[in-house]
Amino acid sequence: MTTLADPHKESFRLSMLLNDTRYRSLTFQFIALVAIIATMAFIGGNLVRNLAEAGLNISYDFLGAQAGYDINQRPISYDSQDTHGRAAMVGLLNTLIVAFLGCITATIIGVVAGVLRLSPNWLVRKIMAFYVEIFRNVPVLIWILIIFSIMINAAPAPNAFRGDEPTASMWLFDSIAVTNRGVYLPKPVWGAGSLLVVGVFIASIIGIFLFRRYARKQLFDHGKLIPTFWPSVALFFIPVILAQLVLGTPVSLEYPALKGFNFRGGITILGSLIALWFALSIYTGAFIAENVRAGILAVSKGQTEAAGALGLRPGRIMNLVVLPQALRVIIPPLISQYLNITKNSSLAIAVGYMDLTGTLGGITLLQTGRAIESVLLLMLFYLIISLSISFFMNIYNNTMKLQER
Amino acid sequence: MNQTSQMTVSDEVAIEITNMNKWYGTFHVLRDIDLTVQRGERIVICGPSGSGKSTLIRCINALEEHQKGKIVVDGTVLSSDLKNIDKIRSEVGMCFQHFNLFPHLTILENCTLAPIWVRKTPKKEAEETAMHFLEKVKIPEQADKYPGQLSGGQQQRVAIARSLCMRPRIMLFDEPTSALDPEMIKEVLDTMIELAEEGMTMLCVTHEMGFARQVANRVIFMDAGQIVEQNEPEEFFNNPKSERTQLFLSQILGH
Amino acid sequence: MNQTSQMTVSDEVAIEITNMNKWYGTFHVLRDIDLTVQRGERIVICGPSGSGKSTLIRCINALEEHQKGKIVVDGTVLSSDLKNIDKIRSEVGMCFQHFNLFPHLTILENCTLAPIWVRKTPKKEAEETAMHFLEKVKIPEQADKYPGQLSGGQQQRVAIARSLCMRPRIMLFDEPTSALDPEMIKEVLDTMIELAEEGMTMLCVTHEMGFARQVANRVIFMDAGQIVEQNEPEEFFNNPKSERTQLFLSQILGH
Amino acid sequence: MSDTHAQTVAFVRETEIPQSPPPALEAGAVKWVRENLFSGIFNTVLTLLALYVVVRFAIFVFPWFYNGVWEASSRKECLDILREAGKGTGACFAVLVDRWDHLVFGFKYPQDGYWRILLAFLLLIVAAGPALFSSLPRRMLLFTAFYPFLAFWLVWGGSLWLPLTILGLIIATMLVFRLISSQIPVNIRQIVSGVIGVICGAGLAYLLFIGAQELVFIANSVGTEGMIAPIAYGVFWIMAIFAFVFCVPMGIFVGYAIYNSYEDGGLVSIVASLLFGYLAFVYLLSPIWMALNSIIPIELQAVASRDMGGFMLNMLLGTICVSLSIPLGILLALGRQSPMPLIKGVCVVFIEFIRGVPLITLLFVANVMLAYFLPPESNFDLILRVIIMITLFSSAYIAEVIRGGLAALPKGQYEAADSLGLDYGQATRLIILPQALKISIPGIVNVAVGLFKDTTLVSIISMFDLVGMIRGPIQNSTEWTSVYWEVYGFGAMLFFVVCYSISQYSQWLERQLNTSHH
Amino acid sequence: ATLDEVKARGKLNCGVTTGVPGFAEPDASGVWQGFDVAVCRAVAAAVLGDGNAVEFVPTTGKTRFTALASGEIDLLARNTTWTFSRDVDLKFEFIGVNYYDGQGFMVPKELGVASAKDLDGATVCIQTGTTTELNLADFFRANSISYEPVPIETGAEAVQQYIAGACDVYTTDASALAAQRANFEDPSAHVLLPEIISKEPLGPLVRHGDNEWADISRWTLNALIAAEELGVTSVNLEELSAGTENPEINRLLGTEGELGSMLGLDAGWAKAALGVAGNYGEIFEQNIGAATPIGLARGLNAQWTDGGLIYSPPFR
Ligand SMILES: Nc1ncnc2c1ncn2[C@@H]1O[C@H](COP(=O)(O)OP(=O)(O)OP(=O)(O)O)[C@@H](O)[C@H]1O
Ligand SMILES: Nc1ncnc2c1ncn2[C@@H]1O[C@H](COP(=O)(O)OP(=O)(O)OP(=O)(O)O)[C@@H](O)[C@H]1O
Ligand SMILES: NC(=O)CC[C@H](N)C(=O)O
Ligand SMILES: [Mg+2]
Ligand SMILES: [Mg+2]
Repeated sequence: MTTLADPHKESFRLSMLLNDTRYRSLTFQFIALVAIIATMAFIGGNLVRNLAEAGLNISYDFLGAQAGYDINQRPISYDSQDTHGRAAMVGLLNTLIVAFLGCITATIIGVVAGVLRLSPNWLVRKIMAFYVEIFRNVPVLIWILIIFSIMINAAPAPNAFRGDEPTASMWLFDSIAVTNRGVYLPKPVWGAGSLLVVGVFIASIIGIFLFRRYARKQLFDHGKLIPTFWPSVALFFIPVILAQLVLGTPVSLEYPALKGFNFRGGITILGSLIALWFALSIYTGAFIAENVRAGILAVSKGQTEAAGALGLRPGRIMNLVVLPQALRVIIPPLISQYLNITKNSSLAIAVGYMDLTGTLGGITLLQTGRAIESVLLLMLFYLIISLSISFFMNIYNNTMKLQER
Repeated sequence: MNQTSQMTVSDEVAIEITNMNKWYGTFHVLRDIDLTVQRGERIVICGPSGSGKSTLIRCINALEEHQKGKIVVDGTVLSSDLKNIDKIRSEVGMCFQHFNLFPHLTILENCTLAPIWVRKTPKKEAEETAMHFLEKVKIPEQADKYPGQLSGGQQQRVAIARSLCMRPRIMLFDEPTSALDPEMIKEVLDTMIELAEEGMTMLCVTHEMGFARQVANRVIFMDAGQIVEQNEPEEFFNNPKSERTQLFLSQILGH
Repeated sequence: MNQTSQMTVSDEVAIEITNMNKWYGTFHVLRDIDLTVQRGERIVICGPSGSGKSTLIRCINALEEHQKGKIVVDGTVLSSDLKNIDKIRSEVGMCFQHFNLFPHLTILENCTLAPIWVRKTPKKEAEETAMHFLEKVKIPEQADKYPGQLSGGQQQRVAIARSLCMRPRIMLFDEPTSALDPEMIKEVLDTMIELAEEGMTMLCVTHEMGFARQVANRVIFMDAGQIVEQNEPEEFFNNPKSERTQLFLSQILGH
Repeated sequence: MSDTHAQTVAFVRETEIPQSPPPALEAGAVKWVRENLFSGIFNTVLTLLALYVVVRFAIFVFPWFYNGVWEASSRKECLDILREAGKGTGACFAVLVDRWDHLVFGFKYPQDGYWRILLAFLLLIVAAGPALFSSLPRRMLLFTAFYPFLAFWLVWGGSLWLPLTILGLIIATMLVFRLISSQIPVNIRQIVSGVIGVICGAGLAYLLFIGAQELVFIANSVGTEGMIAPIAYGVFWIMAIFAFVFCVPMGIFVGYAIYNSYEDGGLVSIVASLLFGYLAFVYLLSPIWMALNSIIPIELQAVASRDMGGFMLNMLLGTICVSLSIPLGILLALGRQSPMPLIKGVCVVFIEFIRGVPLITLLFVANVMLAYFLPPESNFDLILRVIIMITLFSSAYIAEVIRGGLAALPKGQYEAADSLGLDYGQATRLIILPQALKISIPGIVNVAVGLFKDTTLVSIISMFDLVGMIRGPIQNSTEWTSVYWEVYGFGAMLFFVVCYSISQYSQWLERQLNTSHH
Repeated sequence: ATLDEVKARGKLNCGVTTGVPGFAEPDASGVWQGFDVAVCRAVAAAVLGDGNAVEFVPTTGKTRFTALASGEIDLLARNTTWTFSRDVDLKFEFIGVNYYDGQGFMVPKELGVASAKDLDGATVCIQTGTTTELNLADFFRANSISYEPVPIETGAEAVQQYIAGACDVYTTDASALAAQRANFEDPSAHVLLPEIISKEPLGPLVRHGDNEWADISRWTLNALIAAEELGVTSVNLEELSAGTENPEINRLLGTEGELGSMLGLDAGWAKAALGVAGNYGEIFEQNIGAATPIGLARGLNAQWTDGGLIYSPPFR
């Protein structure tokens, strides 16, 4: 055969930039690059010009300036003399707190509601369907506002606990006060020897784990099935209580008490946190319930039947066969619901919970007038949170993938 | 072959179904079923689609509730008493059309799950048994793979091994080969024949007439929820009595 | 039959492939392919699975890029120039194993789409042409249905008609019958034979040896990315030269 | 009978056993109650618990609801009426009656124009019909295309001629496209292409030149002090040099490309029609509609965007943003699928960025930042800026849905289109998108519902949508201060009705897709 | 320039609160009423000749400055305190003071609090992003007592929480406290504490950089004030604008001199502004004065001639 010229050695023509597959995509990308640069020039130019006209500049120096305002929930020490930067950190932590709490309770609510939606009990099924539809189809902002209004108007003010004939009383032997400003819980006070009690407690937690492993080993090695639930419960409480008694109650509780205007002492959970937390959980819980339901339904009936035919009891079927499979289906959408909780927590602003949007994107922005800087920083923070959550989600998904041919 | 198998049939009764009826809602699926299976007997059930074959099989295993009549398996009366159901289920193994292996567990774990949690067999022992049966179905080397990594025929053989690990005295098969490609059908049938030769009591819903001829003691033909005809395979195939049976056989063998 | 067909082969070259090589990543799929197809010639390509038959066909149509060597279709060099690619594609029709009809368009729309948008034929004219070819493949009455409503054989015939509507000078077929049920295979083969009789240049990947015998001018056997043997059908089937060909034929005809 | 089997194996049934009804326990209400409510201890407990909750809830809510006062002019009056009637609790629904208009239409929309909104809403259902129900005649799509113009006129008012003229100019632009792409002979097209190529090439070169200057200006004003500034300074300078160096070559190249496309007419007709459209909108739009309007005035009272409020504002934002974000989402999805790394990268970054931040921060951007990004003299009102941001927001989510639809298409469809000689644009438009979009509709509808709910967030940047109206003027007013449940409940109900119906529709659609996939 | 934009638009965009009774609040038919609103209307009348040619843009503490800075509004009249940083750092231009105020505290009477110093441990409702928020922190810090802030977006919500008892104290400008208390079901159950902890000169403001526009706004406000001093009221406006003996009145009302054209407006600009709702005193009495439910006394906001601080530079 005669060797023909390699077709790729044609001389370059301008039309090849358009019509030749090898250059075409480069050309398009080049044009896209130029378009991007042009857009940036346009936006940037406007920005610079507008700022100059308004006599403003872009600077993050304000983060080091004194904030001057107080924040009512401070996971780290903070007062009005601290900087705006520290105020933003407080806000960030508050965001993480409400998001974290929200994720936990939303999961619990969602799983319970999702499982109950599949219950053989007609009434329960309908109630759960009602819950899910009502909450899914009304904006979360309205729920936050409604629940906050309920908090404020239905719960008694601290005032109501006062006087000779108070109209409200504390719960659980005067240890918990539920008011429209928040919930006040007893706080542990670490007296002398409390380290020991804590030690005992940690030891008993470890004990529970060891006990459960032992029980499983017994089953696997000797075929003996040891009940674990009640022993675990006992292990959780008894050693600590014993230690308390023996050591003369080194860990005492500080009860909240009405002093002056408010309950003092104990742990305070702000009303705004509760409202936001509760609203986010119950709203997102409705979505999670649907995911859970879909996940369980995704495990085919044949799996349950096969397990049943092998003689497994319903509880075991759930634990050993259905749940492990359903989880693979449930977890990816669950993580996006966690992302949604985190993002929706920015609605804290509607109830005055001082999260990131309330501090950095709210008061700091207003007091310093650094709108562009604050909003950009705000978005950056949320982006980092979201991206890290999705990063872990991807890792999880990859490890959990079912083995296929 | 037929002869040898027949010899293993003992006089003990393995399953006794008397006047059993079942409804789905108002739909009468099973009507006045009477059936006695001796220990060691191998029964093939056939019949047109929707005739209630699967339902019958599943009733024996308490996967479905029956509403009238009596089912006695290995001396245990099947009632809604959970204890009895458990007892029966651990006596009776079942193979499904779609295998229903647990995709999140390895083959070995699939096989040891029930022995460990139901029979409370120590894990080690359970694994040994499992390997024994996996060898029997000729796939011990797949023990650590996941079901998704096996072919259909291999999966069905694992499903059989999984049932056998519970050391059942009776095996139920519901169209175990109908979801398989032709070359895989043979693998599975071979396994079943081997099982049959060892004297296992078997009830098998299948349309594999070759299999029926080779191993069955009795072929049962069902239609519209009733047992229409039953007979020894030779008689059944060569000399069907009922018109419906004739029609059915002409269709099925005409292929 | 073979005689008449051979007469239509002209001296013009329809496709000329010289020293063509293709890699998928580092995997060398096609090696030093040399092939010249005269206008009017009908070539059947066969070979074991994975030997690169589909890839060869798809290279001719520029669905895959080749990395070395030269392909000339109807005088147009297949380079990375889009103009040439467009030209070649409008000369060359292609039928896929899975038909790949557009499910959201009616049969008629499937057939008129390319003429209208690529050839800029007025709609009316395009529809007339389409009906003409639909009649040719004997399903004019299905024109207003959707592909999902047709049987596999009908779908494949529509796919052929769809290609023909672009009035290609060369047709490529990639296992057009292998996804079909036996009774439908005949429908499609008949259509292809008819096409062959009209003198269309055809390259066809198929294992239908009856078809090859009846219409092919030349049978090409590929293995491991190379053309191992090519010959006239009679010669090829009765007197294969290479050992690999013999082995392959024994398997395929043994069926 | 049973033991006969063992001995005489053969058995033939001669008679048909009749169908009989199931035993009484197995049918009717008794069975239902037993199976569904009391099928075990656990279930019985659950049932009783659920009943308790339901009853408690009813006892709590029912009197409140039943005693509701519908006519009063303030909360005080409401309470007085309740007290006089001796009823303990009772809702004060009078607020809904009193502020009905505000809740639904906002407090600035002219009262005699409410019919316009209602009409626009009814027509919306008609217009959305063919997109949502594939069984409706395709010809209705014509109305769908016309609807935006009609709705714009109905809602914003002004002269009917304005939207009509816009529509006319759009059609004219499309005609120009048609004309150049296929109707005129090639040699004339060659001349046209040349002229347009020169114009566009020169224009582009000039724009890039200005852009380069702009970038130098930005770089200089960023300065080199601080930590990040020097980097930004360098980047802007590099971009400026890039733009400067390539302004002429790019101009020449684009001009050439336009000229070069005269044969098939693709590029030149797009550019020419865009050019025509631009010029027509700048120079012809207002003279034409004003002239038409002075001849036959058809006018409705004009209403400014600012004056939209209440639930209507939520509906407006929802529909406008979703419809605008679908085309954008399609482009993003296609871009994300693109084999070109730069284009893919831009789309990925955009989508992931938008999906990573809360909508509220984007609304802050609309509120406090967007004005800085636009030319000083441009005057976008808040609604427009909010629409832009919400559209960007939802387009990212819609892009992900559509990407799923694209991924679900078999590769064979792309190949078949290729082998027929369709180019990328044709294949995408005619083959890929129609199928991908159809699969994506349920997903898009879900995004739309979510977005519609999220439109309430605009209340946080002090717009008076339904929630803003409640939190602002109504609860602020002397008469209705501290009225909560009635208004929030009403708001929740409005949203529930709309969202629930839409999501039921989408579930129906999903079932349809699952069963009838051809 | 802003003036041209406003004229071209035919409407003045004026930022007001989302609702403080007496200062700015839409009534049941959606028409904005109030003391701050009157300033907007006066400026609109001066520029466009029509006191109704105003687009009221409700703003929260949070959105007000960005709305002004971004050009969404031309004038912000929203009981905003004139402070150094707002004037200098945020680049705004306060055009005067229309109400001299100070931050006060409101508590329910039943708490029996007599002084702000007794508020140790109290929960305080406070509007975010205001000067009062910063003053509050300073005040409690200076007196070394503790408190718990409840930050709230709008006045209305603050009031709701205060009434429900979610906070013990509500603090903001004393004028707003009085205004909002007037709305309560039982105003007498709440007291204002004697301490006024800050100076809050409230005034309208415009953007930096457009001095012409600032002048127009500033002198419109001054015209309202000067009119009261000179005895020009809505009753005698027509009569006086026919010409008077007093040259300053004549200059104000445009029958003498060129003040209008110096501003780039008609000669009758001030007359138009006064024609909307009368002079400063009339506006005060109509909206927040002793005869209204809000019932504020003139106090510091009396004319300088009556011992107050309200003082307009001469029209000359
Ligand atoms: N869960 C159910 N509810 C209602 N009807 C059912 C249910 N399961 C099965 N049926 C009906 O009962 C009848 C018998 O079903 P069954 O599955 O036992 O038939 P089969 O003989 O196994 O048929 P096939 O050969 O198709 O598997 C059928 O008509 C079927 O439609
Ligand atoms: N996109 C691809 N990437 C990598 N390898 C590929 C790709 N497509 C095909 N191959 C490999 O190239 C080889 C040739 O494939 P090709 O489809 O051409 O074979 P074939 O002869 O058509 O086989 P069959 O009869 O199964 O269709 C095969 O080994 C296949 O695995
Ligand atoms: N209450 C307010 O909204 C205004 C508070 C205060 N006068 C300020 O300007 O910040
Ligand atoms: Mg069956
Ligand atoms: Mg192939």
